[in-house]
Amino acid sequence: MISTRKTTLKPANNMVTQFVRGKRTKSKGGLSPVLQRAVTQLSVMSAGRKQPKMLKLSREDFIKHQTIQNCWAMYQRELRDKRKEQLRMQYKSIEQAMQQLQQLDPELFDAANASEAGKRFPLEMKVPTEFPPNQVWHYNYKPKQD
Amino acid sequence: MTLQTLACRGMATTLKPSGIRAGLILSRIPIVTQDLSKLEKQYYEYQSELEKRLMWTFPQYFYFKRGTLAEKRFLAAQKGPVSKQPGVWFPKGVPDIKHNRERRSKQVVNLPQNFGSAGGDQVSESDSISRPIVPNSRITEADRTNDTQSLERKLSATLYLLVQSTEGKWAFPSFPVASEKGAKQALHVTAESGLRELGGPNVNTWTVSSTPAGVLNGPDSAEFLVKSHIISGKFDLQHKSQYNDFAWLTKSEIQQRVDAAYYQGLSWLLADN
Amino acid sequence: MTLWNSLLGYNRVPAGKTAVNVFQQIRTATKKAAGSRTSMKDSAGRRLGPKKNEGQKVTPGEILMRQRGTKFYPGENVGIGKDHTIFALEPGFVRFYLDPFHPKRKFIGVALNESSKLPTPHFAPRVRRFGRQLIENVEKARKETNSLTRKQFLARDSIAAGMKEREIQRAALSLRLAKTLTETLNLGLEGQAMSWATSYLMRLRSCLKNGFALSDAQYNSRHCLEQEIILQAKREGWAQEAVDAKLRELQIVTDKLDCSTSFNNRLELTRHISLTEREDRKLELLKDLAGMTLATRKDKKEVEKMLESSSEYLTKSEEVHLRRRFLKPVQPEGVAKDTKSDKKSVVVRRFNYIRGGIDSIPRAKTAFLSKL
Amino acid sequence: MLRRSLHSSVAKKNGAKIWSDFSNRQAALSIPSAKVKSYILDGTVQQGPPSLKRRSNRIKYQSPEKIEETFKICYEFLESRSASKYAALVKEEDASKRLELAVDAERYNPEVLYNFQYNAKVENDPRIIDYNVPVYRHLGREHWKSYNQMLLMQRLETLAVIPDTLPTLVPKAEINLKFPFSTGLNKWVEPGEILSSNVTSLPPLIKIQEYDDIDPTSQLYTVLIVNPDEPDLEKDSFKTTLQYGLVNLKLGFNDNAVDARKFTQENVIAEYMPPVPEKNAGTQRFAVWVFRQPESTELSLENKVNRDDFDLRQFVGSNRLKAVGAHLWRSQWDSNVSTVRAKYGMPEGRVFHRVRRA
Repeated sequence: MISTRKTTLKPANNMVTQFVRGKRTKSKGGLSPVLQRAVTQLSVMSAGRKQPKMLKLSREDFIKHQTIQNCWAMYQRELRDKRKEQLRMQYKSIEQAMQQLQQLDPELFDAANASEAGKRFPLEMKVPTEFPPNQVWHYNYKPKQD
Repeated sequence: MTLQTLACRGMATTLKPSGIRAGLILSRIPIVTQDLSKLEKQYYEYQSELEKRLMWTFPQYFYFKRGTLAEKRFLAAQKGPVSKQPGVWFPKGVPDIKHNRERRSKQVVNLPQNFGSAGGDQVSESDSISRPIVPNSRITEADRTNDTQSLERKLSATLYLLVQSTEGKWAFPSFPVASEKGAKQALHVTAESGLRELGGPNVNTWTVSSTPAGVLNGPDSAEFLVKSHIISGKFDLQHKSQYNDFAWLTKSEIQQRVDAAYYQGLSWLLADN
Repeated sequence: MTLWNSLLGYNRVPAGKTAVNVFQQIRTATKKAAGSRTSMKDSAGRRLGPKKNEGQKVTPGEILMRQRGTKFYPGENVGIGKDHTIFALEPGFVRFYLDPFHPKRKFIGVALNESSKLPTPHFAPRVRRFGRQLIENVEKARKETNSLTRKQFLARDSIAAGMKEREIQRAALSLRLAKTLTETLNLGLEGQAMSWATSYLMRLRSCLKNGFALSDAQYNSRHCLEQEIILQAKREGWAQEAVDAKLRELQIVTDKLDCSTSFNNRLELTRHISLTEREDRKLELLKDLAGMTLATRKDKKEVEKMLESSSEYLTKSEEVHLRRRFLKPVQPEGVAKDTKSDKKSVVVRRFNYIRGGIDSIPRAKTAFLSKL
Repeated sequence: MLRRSLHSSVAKKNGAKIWSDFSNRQAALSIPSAKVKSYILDGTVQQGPPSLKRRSNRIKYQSPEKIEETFKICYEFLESRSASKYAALVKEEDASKRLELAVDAERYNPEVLYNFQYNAKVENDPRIIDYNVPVYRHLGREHWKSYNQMLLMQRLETLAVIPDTLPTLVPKAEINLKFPFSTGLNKWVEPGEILSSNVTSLPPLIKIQEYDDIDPTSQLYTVLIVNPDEPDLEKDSFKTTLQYGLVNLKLGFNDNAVDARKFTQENVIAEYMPPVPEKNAGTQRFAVWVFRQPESTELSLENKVNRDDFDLRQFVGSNRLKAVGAHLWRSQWDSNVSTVRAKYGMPEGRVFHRVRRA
């Protein structure tokens, strides 16, 4: 920023303006530069100017919004209950199977009941993505002859 | 799983140690995410609209340095808001502009197009960086032909392997467990080896657990179902085995093919989607 | 203190050489020069602890316990100071006790009489003391009754002025009501009936103003007058028939008023206007207003006068709606369209949302109510 | 996340219009104003929401995007669930379950929500909020519990009305108090408010709003107003006096404002004595207790009640009354007390020393 600073020479009162590089002292808008800088910094940090206006719904729209949220909550609750019920049935069936297996064949029961500590999902099992990969299924699998 | 202790041995059914069979529930997990129901799709759209309306103004000063070409191109692509003019009546409300954004509504930010080779010739559209992304379709060829033997069908659902016995009854494959002392193996081992024998060696599966997931009590046999996932490879029915057909089906399709009692016994073991 | 002495002994080089210099001069790394003595200071004892024992008779204000923090919690008839000092609020006997409601706390309380035990059961009524003496001397009693608190004393003039002001307004209002009753409606009420009528209408007016429905307001006013009569009868011991006669009289007066007077929407008394009559006059007004066109100031005055007189049979909200409909500040655009934008016409610049630009619409002066 | 196309229950299959056909539904379950109802249900949004009175504001109003389509789908979803609840209700016998089903069926109905949220709840207009309908009783109870019930219990406990008059209270009915006859003021009294003697010179109007599922035709109520702070100079303590006693009151769910219109002379076991506190006797509390009388038994009038030193607990015990609601105001001496005493023909009040001595 080039600032022009008027320097007046005393004796022959012919003002000589010297062009000296330095801070601008004459303010362009209403504020002085120092104040202007403070205002810009404040406005950069201040949230108020960046936020949208508060959403004010009319009575009818607010009722619509509440109904939508109620419906979603009820839908989610139904899914959760269904899932919980299915898990409970699965656990019951596993327990029944193991009891019956223990009856029929203790050896198989022990084999089935062996601890599987540290068992993890294999890496190849792909997490579902939004769209399928180019090669959807790898048919060309050959078991390793070790 | 806390298992019943041996104490309640007496309580078991009076089944004498007859044929034990190891059933196999072979499943392919979904490759794509679930298809959203109408309610969910609409709800997510509504929520995203609300979120856009309540989102802060796009920090243009953060992404584009003042006076650069990028900023000029970005601003060229934007549609500026209507600002307030003195002496003009705005029937739909006086515009409230801050940081070049109309605060009463959502801010629409357009990205500048053909960012890359604006001037240069279309050297090869296919591999230039800025070619548009075209996702693969979620409906595969197998879906269209409804080829139940292919694993690329119904990518968003879980597929289960069913085999058709000679007299035409569909069921999960099940293999007898050798009962003489020496050659007895664990349930899941018999199931896996039976599967290799039934559908050829090159099938890569992973047994979920050696503990059976459920039991189907037949008149004289008890079939213990072992769950496992097919990870890769192809299941092609060996001609000599006693089954004459196989298919990869979702739970709803299974329900149509299998008889009600059989389905009732294991409906909770199968995943809905 | 013994450990300290041994330490001191250790540091000070014993003045005279004792036979055996037991302590070797061992250089210890930590201890600063002994002269600073930071840990030597101690304050005088604060004499804390209980000041009264169990069962001791105390008078209000006596300190029962000095403590740091609430080692003992304040129980019944006891206060706690800011330094947790517990002091008695009632004369009685000190009790140290546990309250099952606060198992972890110890309490100090004052039981009002010797025999009673603390804590009083949680659901039992509180044991309280009235503690004020009756003033027998009539002169002193009258003086005490008329004594004012400082605030009241300072404000007594403004209070008196306010009461007088309200009194004057009420009198003026009742006079106005009486005047309308006699002149415009000439119902021929006099004496007791007139006073009943005016007080009934005054209370009815204030009830309507406070938002009661008409039927509730009428019942409130009549019920208030009836109660006054009943109470007066009880005071003066009238016979039952006299009371009933009085009440019947009142009933007659109020019924006559109900069917002959009503209030307009400015709460002024007018003759009774039945619902059907209100409907007809409203329709009539609507027809007249529809015919009116607001071109000159005279039209505006005329419409305002018509709406003014409608206050008798219209409710406030109806009147406001009609004003908004027929005295629009700016006429709709179709009405006073002005094609040529000459000097006399007013240009309205409006933003056009479809085109995105600004339309400037020339409007004749007559389109604006304020410019008529 | 497990997701299955939800089993299509019978009602949903034929898209039952449960909430819109009013063949056997109470009128209070729909929105009275047609404009608002069509704006919400049919989505006629061109002129803007009718709840904004001025046309210019309606033009300025911008409703959120995509709210209409989403609302339609959600409305159908909730309606199908309500249809299945109604189907279950037909088969259900047990009373409490029937009530629960009836409430659940209508709880998420947008019209019921609109009616309840935007209309007066205490001075309810039976055509809009009709407390005979179980869902409005349920919403009313929730609304009451959210603030007013807590405020009442706090005032009863901090001002020690609970241990002094009755041991405790499980509030079931909402009690609202108003003194319209003495001054014509139209304001509900907040529990614990200090009222002037002029206001309390005539009996109050007591509104008893029951939220439980009781049979209003057979249930009778008793209302007692007691003052536990009457000075008792012999024992240098306080005694409880009965200011007002009403028995055998029959109330409905909607018309339950108890004032002179609602009862006759037989209901009054104690004439109304206005609060006339004496000078320097301190602030006196007046507790309004409302009781349910046991299985529609009539309380006899002649059981002599000692109004001066009234034992409330003994009276409640002997008549097996069940406290369901309470209210409270406070009075203190003011210059008008003497006129009220004169009006009621009561003797001049005693005067006490200003300083309270040991």
